[in-house]
Amino acid sequence: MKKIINNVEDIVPEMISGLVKTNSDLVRQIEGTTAVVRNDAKFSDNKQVGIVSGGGSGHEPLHAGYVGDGMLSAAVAGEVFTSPTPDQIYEAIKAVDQGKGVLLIVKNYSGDVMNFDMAKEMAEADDIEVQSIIVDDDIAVKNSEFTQGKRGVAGTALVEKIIGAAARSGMSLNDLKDLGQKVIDNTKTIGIALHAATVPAVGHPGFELKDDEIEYGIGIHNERGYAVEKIQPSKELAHELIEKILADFDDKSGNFAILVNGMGATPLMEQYIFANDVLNELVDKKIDVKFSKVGNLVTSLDMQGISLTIMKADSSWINYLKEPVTTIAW
Amino acid sequence: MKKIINNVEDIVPEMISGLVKTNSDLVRQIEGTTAVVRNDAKFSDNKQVGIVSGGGSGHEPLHAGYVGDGMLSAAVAGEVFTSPTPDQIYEAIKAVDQGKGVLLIVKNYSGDVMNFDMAKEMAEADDIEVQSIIVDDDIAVKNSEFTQGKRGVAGTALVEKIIGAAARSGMSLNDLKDLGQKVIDNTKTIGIALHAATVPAVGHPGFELKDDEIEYGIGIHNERGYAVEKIQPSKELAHELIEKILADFDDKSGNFAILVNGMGATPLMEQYIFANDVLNELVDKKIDVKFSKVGNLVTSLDMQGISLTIMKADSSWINYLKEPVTTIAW
Amino acid sequence: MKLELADAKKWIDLFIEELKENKSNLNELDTAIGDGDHGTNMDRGASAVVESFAKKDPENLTDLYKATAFAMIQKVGGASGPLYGTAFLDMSKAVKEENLELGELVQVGTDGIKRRGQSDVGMKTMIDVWQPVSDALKAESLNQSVIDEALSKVKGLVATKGRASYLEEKSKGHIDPGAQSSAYLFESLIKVIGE
Amino acid sequence: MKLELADAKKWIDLFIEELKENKSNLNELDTAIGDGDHGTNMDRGASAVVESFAKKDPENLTDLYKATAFAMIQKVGGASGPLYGTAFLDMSKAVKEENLELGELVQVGTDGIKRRGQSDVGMKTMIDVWQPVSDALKAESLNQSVIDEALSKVKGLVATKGRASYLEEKSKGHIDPGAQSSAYLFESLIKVIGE
Ligand SMILES: Nc1ncnc2c1ncn2[C@@H]1O[C@H](COP(=O)(O)OP(=O)(O)O)[C@@H](O)[C@H]1O
Ligand SMILES: Nc1ncnc2c1ncn2[C@@H]1O[C@H](COP(=O)(O)OP(=O)(O)O)[C@@H](O)[C@H]1O
Ligand SMILES: [Mg+2]
Ligand SMILES: [Mg+2]
Ligand SMILES: [Mg+2]
Ligand SMILES: [Mg+2]
Repeated sequence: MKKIINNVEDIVPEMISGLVKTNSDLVRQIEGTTAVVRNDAKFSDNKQVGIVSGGGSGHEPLHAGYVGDGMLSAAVAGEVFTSPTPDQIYEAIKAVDQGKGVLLIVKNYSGDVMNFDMAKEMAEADDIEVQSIIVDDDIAVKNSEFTQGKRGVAGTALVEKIIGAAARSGMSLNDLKDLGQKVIDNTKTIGIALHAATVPAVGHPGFELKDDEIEYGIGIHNERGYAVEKIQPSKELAHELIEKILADFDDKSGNFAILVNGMGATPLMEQYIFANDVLNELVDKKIDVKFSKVGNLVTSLDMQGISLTIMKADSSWINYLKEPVTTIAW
Repeated sequence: MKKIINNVEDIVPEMISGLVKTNSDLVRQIEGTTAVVRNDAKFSDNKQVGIVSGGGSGHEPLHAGYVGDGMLSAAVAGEVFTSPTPDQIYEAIKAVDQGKGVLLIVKNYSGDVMNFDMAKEMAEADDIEVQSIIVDDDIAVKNSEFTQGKRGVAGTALVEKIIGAAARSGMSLNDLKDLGQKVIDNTKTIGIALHAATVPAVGHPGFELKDDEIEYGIGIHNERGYAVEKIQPSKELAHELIEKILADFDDKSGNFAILVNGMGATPLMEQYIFANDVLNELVDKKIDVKFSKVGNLVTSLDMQGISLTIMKADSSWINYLKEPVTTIAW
Repeated sequence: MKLELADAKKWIDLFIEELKENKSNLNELDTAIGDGDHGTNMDRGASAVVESFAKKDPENLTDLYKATAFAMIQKVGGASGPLYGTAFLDMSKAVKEENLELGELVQVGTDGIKRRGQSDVGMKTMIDVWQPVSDALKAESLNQSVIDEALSKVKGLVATKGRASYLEEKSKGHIDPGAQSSAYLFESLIKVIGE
Repeated sequence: MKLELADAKKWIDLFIEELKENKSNLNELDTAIGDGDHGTNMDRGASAVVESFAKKDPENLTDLYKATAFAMIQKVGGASGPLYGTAFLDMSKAVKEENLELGELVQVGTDGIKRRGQSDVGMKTMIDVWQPVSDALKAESLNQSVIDEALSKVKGLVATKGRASYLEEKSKGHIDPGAQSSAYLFESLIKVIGE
């Protein structure tokens, strides 16, 4: 394993410290935590519902890169691939509450759900109104009684963008929760890996793929997917993922948004080629894409791969997605 | 080689097509070329000196990702690691000239210099005033009679940002050229690789490094550097690069800007850890850093590595660097 | 039977030791059907407990379980942090008024895990060790074979909670890492109270 | 001696063939001391020349060299596109008034490369083939050994222009890819005019 790090135990605090130092006009760190909070002037000017997200590290720029005007109020970073602890989340909630309540955006992993839940209980004891929404956009895992439920993956970035914009516009906590749930219900993602990620504390890739193999349906923590197959041209990959996702939408009319997301070690060049193939096929299929985004938005350390997110979107959501924000990484 | 592509020959046109399709509110493609031009409303509102850059592909988001209000007017993409041809550059110059002349920002490679030169001659024949500046920030190569001169690498993004902001503010062509040259003279970069890039047409990495080795002083086209050594903790890497760069600055007082640049396959996590170490050491050395930027700004396909750019900057440059822009990737 | 402070302290100390010794073993189990960090997580918690005890020696059972709970909650993260944390926090609350029978006490912890994890027996989690141990304690019949049997049962289950559940059928044949760390917990208990 | 249209056309056709055949060879040479694309670049240019001729058969020498130049300029990119392009463009301009002696003509091309590349002999570039060939043609003594000698000299040089120059001393012992493609150009010429 070759990584540009110091001690494995110091990865998260050092990363957060680097992020905060290089963006001190945008964010600050809550002392004694690895939580990052808005530090811009508009934060105190425009009182709004606080939006807090977080989770294990290794998915950068998610979530700290999305803290800023029009998106998140705070982000809490756990250890690599490990949910942050409730006390850190609790501190973030306290730091962003402006009397209008706080919405937690949580990816659907048992750790995240439980730790955010405990933090919610702690904040409620302080009379802060807290609600949460659970993002579970990964359709590679079927939501059934046999699993924890679908995972939260790249679609989280789109949820954070829409909810952040809506919160800025003054939407109430309860309406934000309802909106968030609707957005989540209409957001579907599926990902492929060409090469697994190497967790620093483990020191080797999470799984092995041959030089001509890819894995369909991977998660963002090196979770294996539903099939290992020979790599195909980008067009075919796009076709496979589009078919899988569209099969999950009953209604294919109306507006759509897409996200082509790089998993960390996949060059933008490949992401744009893939996006080109996706949009060509969606045009053929008469899917009306009103917003698209390409880039490393929700990564998995140094995983090589890509995910496709398709969202059936109200026109107001498209506007929320397009609104400018002041964040490090959107 | 596993890459998300279709035919190797179609990489650049498909990539540009993907980029333009997903950002049609910002940029458009000049028909019959792989040149990308501003398409935003402000472009025609605010008449200014046109800023055109370009070069071989494989360095995304450079240059097309920096087309927009406050940065480039157009970007011309060549084949992978190959300078674009003069006719394409010429079309871009024509498309952005608003009667105030056009400045070309060229990275110092013989191919780029010659092709941009020929394009300049073509445009001058049309009575368009054209000037050019040559970025050569890579101090791993010594500028002497024995080489082509120093290469243009990650510092290019900072030059494009400053020049783009100055052009937006109404600066004249000649003043922009002078400013550009001053900025370039004060911008110094050095890079390391953990793993070489794989050029799609070649199919294997440009060079091999052992599992515990890094190469100091690499270029952005898989050019090898000045030394292969055992990998060190991030702190030590930062120290090595800082010492090399600062030795090249006579005057260490005043304002500085830094760029920590990922080479394509290096996670943001590592870039922030490295940035943290860089800033810690610069504080110790009493270097006054007024602007810092971290991310994959000037990449080399799927190279794993990082580069550090340090710029001694006038306070007006710091402002230019901080000004908001409307681009895909800054 | 009831645990007094000294024995309860010994129990937690032994558990801490087991966790430190078996860090990589727990990571390996979690690599097979999870994300490879259960050993690292529990080790971080173990260190936090040691630190907490060093700072302030627990003066009563409530303190002891609460300090353990807080260390787990504040330092472990992941799924296991809130689960172990809730178990010990609920146990701490339960012994505030009066010292409970061991079987009752561990059942309180088990119920805490079920509530926090919205889970129950048979889902291939730590509960599949906690519940049979609770039952055995209530019947005053806890011994190593109760734990061994629980683990071998867990191995055969298909996971329906936690990360391992994404593997569905493929999770079969592996010991759940949280079940294994819980086995260490109750093996430590046996060392204190005897079989 | 002077080349008439038919022979000049044959020359370029043979060059095109050589480039197509030696694409990977040129890439390999460029991998050693450059960026590995000289074969791909020249091959793209060769295809463009073929296409241009197919579209419109050149009617005179000016047309022939100009079409070759434009194909190179518009399709090759990199360093070699403008260099070959300028050489042929300058040759095209030179034969507009009258057909030049071959030695004079190739010297015009060589000078074009020097001007465009701001370079000269001894810098380990294509010029180290073009210049000795120009000289030999002027002395009516061009043969294979002139080219072989030029290449072997190039091999020993340290590059001071082009990408290979970044390697400094390490560029020694390798044939410059542009020199090799130029060797194909003039070997094609020999096939037309004889030794
Ligand atoms: N909902 C749940 N209910 C009970 N136990 C659970 C639940 N989710 C996870 N676990 C337990 O937690 C263990 C995993 O802990 P750990 O690896 O530390 O956390 P994470 O899964 O977040 O990486 C599993 O082996 C399982 O025993
Ligand atoms: N300044 C120059 N003057 C003359 N020839 C040059 C110069 N720069 C490069 N060359 C020639 O160009 C060749 C490289 O061409 P090519 O690989 O196609 O372009 P690039 O270097 O842009 O990849 C070199 O081998 C050399 O012969
Ligand atoms: Mg985990
Ligand atoms: Mg090239
Ligand atoms: Mg785990
Ligand atoms: Mg080359």
